[in-house]
Amino acid sequence: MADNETNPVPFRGGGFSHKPSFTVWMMVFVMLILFWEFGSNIGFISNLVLPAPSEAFNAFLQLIDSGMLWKHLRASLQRLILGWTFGTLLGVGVGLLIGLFSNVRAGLSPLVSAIFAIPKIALLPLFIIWFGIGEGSKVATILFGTFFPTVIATYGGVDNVDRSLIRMGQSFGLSRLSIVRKIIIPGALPAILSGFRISASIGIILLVAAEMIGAEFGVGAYILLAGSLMATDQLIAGVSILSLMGLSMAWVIGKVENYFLKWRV
Amino acid sequence: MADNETNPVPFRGGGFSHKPSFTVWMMVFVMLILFWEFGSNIGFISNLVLPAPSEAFNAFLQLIDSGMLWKHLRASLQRLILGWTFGTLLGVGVGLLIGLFSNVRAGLSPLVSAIFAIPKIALLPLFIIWFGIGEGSKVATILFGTFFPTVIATYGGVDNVDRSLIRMGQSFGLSRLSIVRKIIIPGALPAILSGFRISASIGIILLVAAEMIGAEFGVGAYILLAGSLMATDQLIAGVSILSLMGLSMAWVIGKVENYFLKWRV
Amino acid sequence: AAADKIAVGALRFTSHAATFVAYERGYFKDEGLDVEIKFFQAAQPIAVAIASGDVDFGVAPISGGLINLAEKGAIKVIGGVLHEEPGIDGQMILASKKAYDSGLTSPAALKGKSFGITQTGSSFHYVAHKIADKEGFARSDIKVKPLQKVGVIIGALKSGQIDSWSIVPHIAKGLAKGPTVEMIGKVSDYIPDYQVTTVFTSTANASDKKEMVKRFLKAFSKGADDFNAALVDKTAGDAAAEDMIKLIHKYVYVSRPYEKAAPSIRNGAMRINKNAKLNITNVKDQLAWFQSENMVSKSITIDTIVDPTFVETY
Amino acid sequence: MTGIPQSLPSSFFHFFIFMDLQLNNITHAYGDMTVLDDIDLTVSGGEIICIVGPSGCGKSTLLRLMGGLERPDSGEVLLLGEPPKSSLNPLTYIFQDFALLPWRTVEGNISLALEDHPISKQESRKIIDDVLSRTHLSDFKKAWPRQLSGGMKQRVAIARALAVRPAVMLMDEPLSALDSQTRELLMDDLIDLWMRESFTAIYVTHNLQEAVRFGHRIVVLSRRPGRVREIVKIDKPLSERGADNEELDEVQHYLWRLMRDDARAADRELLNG
Amino acid sequence: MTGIPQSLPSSFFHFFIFMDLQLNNITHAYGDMTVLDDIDLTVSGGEIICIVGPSGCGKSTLLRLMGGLERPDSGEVLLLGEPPKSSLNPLTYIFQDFALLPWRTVEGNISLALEDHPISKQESRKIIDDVLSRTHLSDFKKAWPRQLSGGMKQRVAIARALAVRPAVMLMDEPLSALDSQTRELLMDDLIDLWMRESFTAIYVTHNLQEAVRFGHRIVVLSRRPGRVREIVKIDKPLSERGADNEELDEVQHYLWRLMRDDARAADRELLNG
Ligand SMILES: Nc1ncnc2c1ncn2[C@@H]1O[C@H](COP(=O)(O)OP(=O)(O)OP(=O)(O)O)[C@@H](O)[C@H]1O
Ligand SMILES: Nc1ncnc2c1ncn2[C@@H]1O[C@H](COP(=O)(O)OP(=O)(O)OP(=O)(O)O)[C@@H](O)[C@H]1O
Ligand SMILES: [Mg+2]
Ligand SMILES: [Mg+2]
Repeated sequence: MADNETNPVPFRGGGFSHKPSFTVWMMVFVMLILFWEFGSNIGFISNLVLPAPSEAFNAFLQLIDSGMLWKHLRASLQRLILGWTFGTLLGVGVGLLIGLFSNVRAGLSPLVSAIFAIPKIALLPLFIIWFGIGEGSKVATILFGTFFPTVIATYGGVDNVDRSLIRMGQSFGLSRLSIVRKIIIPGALPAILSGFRISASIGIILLVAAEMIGAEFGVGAYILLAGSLMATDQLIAGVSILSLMGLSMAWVIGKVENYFLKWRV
Repeated sequence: MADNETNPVPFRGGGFSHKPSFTVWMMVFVMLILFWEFGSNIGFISNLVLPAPSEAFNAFLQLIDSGMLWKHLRASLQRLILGWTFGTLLGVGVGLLIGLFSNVRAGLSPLVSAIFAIPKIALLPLFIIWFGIGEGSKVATILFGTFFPTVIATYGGVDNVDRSLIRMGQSFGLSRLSIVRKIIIPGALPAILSGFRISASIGIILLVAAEMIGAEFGVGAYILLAGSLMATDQLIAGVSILSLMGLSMAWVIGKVENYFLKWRV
Repeated sequence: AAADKIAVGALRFTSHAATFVAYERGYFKDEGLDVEIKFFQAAQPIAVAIASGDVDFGVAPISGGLINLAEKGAIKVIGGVLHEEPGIDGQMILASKKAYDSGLTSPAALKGKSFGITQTGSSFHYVAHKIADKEGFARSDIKVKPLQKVGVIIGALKSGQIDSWSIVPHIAKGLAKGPTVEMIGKVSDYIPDYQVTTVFTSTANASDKKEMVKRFLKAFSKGADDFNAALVDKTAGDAAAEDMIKLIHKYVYVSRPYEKAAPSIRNGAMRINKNAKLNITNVKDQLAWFQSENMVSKSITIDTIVDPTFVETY
Repeated sequence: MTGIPQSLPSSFFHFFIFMDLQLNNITHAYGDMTVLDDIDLTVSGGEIICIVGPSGCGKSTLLRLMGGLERPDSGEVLLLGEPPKSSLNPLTYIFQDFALLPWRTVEGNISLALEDHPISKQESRKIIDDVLSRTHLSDFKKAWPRQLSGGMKQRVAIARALAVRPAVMLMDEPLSALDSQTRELLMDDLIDLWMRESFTAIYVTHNLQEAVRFGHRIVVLSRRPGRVREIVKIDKPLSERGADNEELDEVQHYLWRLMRDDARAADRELLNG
Repeated sequence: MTGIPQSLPSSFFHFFIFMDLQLNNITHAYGDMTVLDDIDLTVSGGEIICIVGPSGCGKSTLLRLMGGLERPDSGEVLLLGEPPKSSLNPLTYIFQDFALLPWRTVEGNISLALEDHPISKQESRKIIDDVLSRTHLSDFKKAWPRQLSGGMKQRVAIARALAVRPAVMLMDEPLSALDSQTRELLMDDLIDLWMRESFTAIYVTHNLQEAVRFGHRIVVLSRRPGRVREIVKIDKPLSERGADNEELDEVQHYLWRLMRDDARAADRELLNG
């Protein structure tokens, strides 16, 4: 029988799964900041528009000291949470309708593509007429902006649900509602949650657009002011707050994914 | 054997699939326009900010007559196509890396959430410094805006690929590259295409932001100008062009889906 | 010698007409300048583009951003453009019909009312505070509402969501003709000699290419003179006015047919300072206001912002 | 040795009432490939029909038509008699590919079939425990489908079908992924059940031994397009069909020859063009 | 009657070389559930080992360990000898759940296994046509997996495995979804193939008839945790194992009793606690 070479069977499996590593992220983050600080200091990064992180950090500290941070944060978070919650809820609802009913899809899905492409800023005058210059129009801006991507992600997810599982549900005489609740929504959930990641970031971005209209407080208003004053340190501080909000939303959605998608590998 | 009632077996299957219907969409569209025109004429919709569709249509005709439409369109489409193509290509690439490698995910996925949440408008000064006021900064704006949602959609899709198919590929000794190309990408494709729908709309929206910087022609520049001149009829005409672009992109992506996802029911 | 290649940033507004005229009538060429006009949608990016070296000259109001860029040593104000002077229609103060009916009939009644501005630190903001100062109530008693865009403010004013606003005469007159807006005062009563916009360039240009800057200002002033003669003083006759409007229509309201655009251009014409002279007194006042509002550093002096060596200042 | 566990509530399968199923001239095609051609069949209440036939001849398709999951291109499927009140889902499937929801545990997959009915939580828990113990899955109540072996998945599918007290069972190779002794146990279980409750069943299988053990009549389908080639009736009562039964062996061999001839004909056709 | 179609290129399976597989003290657990306990087994080159055992006892897991798709918690799997050059994928699986790519046609699913190798287009087409005709799927070359019946999917999985000329085949119930005559045909096919090429095979099945027909040795696993309960050696050469063979029947009955006793013990355990 040929030769006597003995080898363990080569391992071919494994991989394609993830262990979260906080250290790697911290390393990347710290390296980026150091590179930026260093670049700013040696003038490699022009100080004209991108101040050193230390300067931005000082602006941030000032913001805390002045006690304004909490006011800005509170105002923005309230708008964000309201707008995003209703936007995604409505979006999932309409996305399900589009995913489930041929006629709704035919009528609404082009409309979604058409309206999604309209810049919110162009709609601001309309929003003011409809929702006033108070909180209404700000929440509406975010609601509008998060609604459309959620619709698209949701009906994409519904389209991808295994039809044989739906047939199974039908064979057990499950009501249409049950099929939607127990088969279609869980099956589309990975796509919906992925859509949430996107809409969360869009919602945060839109804080700036939303707070263009008559906002006294809010991170977006703070950024707008910093921008119009070309106060780049404040601008970066404000933008960092948005980034942190983005990170936190992503972290929360990650936890939600871990919980709801634990059935996956 | 009980009674003699004879019934056909009730049909429980079917449904949950789609026939596209152009008529339904046209009906919805025409009804909307009629409602709007009617509302404007009886004053139910304030003419202050939302002119009647007929007025907007006149502005559109003027745009054609003046020969400017093609100039605007050409400029915008060029930016959009360049920015979107590179944005999504890069996005799919980075999304795959995040989906495939634990370390890349740990390092980059928080970064994506953090940077995605930064409003492009806040970055415009940076873009001017880095990419100048020519086409560079405009394309970069769109590239940046379409990159992030694509990354998120892509790695969401990769996460959702059936691991048992990957094991099969490994058992046949497929190279990692082959597994990615032949198993992971096709498996994630529905999610990626759904992400394309979102990023296409975002790209179109960002035309306006992009053309804030030194743009002579472009639909976004036209809208900005109309906005600053309070020419609502032109504003609506410009916005409709964006809508049409959104519709066309959605239509193209629909065709691509039909082709690449024909294996689904 | 080969002409100097320079880029001028502009918005498609009548207030930038001097640039267009100088360009169209070859005044720049006469001065040996090969000008390329770069269009922007907002004043702020022009300042950034000048700082980055993409553009050489621009026209914009004094703003917090401009001052801060100047502080960083990137740009210098070198002359004045739009200016309010007694005897000529200037910016007007408007009130919504709703507010008017409930007693807002003069700027003195603005205490406790809302006032539309584009952005915090914009010229509208300055105007609002100057009114408060003169009428003797606290600045915070006027509730300024930043609404970003002129169009948005108009909508908000017409629908009564804000009580008041100030704006250039041709827009103000148009609005006051309608049933929803009333005129209640003039800005010039509160800010005499208001230096509305200025012309500026990069610090490098101002210090190293003084001669080129002078040539630019010369051509620019010539364009301004033509414009003033044709549309502001109307001393050049109807034909010249017509020609001027046609020239400007190449750049402004381009997407509208001439017949519709002409009245807007005609009514929107405001005086452009002769020889780009600069009311440095008012600029100082504006700087002081920015400093009092903590929007720019208290240590900035007028010399940081303005290079007064090119034009007459007063 | 096996049979129904003693703990089974005695009322559990009490109200089975016979339902007849009648297929008239069923023809069905996918695209231009005819899959079923003119099938006529009457299944009386309480009868077990086994369907055997070559792979791809249309057995699963026939079951789908009978269960109302697809509509035949022509012909009709009729149901005679009222479904019994006690049955939660008169026509119940066991799918060839199991069709388990990956996001529900074993328990959750079974309760899926119960949740739409007005059953108390407690009762439903009782039913689930019962069907799980009958399929020897009690230890895996909380397991996800991905943690199950092939056979265990199939047993979950069986358990789910049993949970809804079907009046007519449509079983698509329900024991194919199971080892012989588990199969034997579940088969005995089914036969015991049938003897007490006489449900109607259409049982698709490719195991002829199973077919002769379980079927009152065995329908042999031809190659695609599936036609009824022969219906073999076995008169021996189910209770008397132990292992090593001469008569049954003979039927089995007869069926085997029948099908082999079909296969040979196919091969010959293939060779001749 | 069937065997390999005449059109098969004679050189096709020429270069099989024996590869030995050796399992030492394999133990494996998922969470705290031990699935395989101290398995020792040597598979000589050219030998066919059948593995039988109750559902969920760890057969598929054992195959995964042998194929290097999972790493055992303790113990080692060794490979003796060089894989033959002609083999495209020395250790090849047939998966219990088929594992077909839904976005590739039948043809595409098979070519997947070939594309990573330096084979000309033409040759690859030839291989695909050959394996499809051997599994009677030539008509379904362009069909999507969702258009196939259960048995047809399984045959695609077999065809794909055959296409890569394996030196060691790891087959997880490869014929379970097939009707008896198709199974018989494919079995004959495999035996013919083995007689010419003597590949090594680990064949998991729950069909004892198949096991005694095909295995040189039959490994009986106990209930979970899977231990080697007994290894039954059958000396009769494969070529002489026709149907109706007394000796084989006896082995089969012996195996059956062995497994039934295991099952009974399980039941007793269940009753007593
Ligand atoms: N959705 C479908 N679209 C197209 N063809 C289909 C579809 N479903 C089944 N078929 C075809 O119909 C034929 C019969 O399929 P069916 O699943 O009924 O076979 P079967 O008798 O159950 O086979 P098996 O014993 O292998 O499960 C097959 O040739 C299959 O290719
Ligand atoms: N990924 C997994 N995670 C947790 N448990 C698993 C996993 N895979 C298998 N198991 C468990 O390991 C045991 C053995 O599974 P395996 O698939 O090897 O059984 P099998 O012998 O192939 O059974 P069958 O004949 O039913 O296919 C089962 O109890 C199963 O629940
Ligand atoms: Mg079938
Ligand atoms: Mg298994």
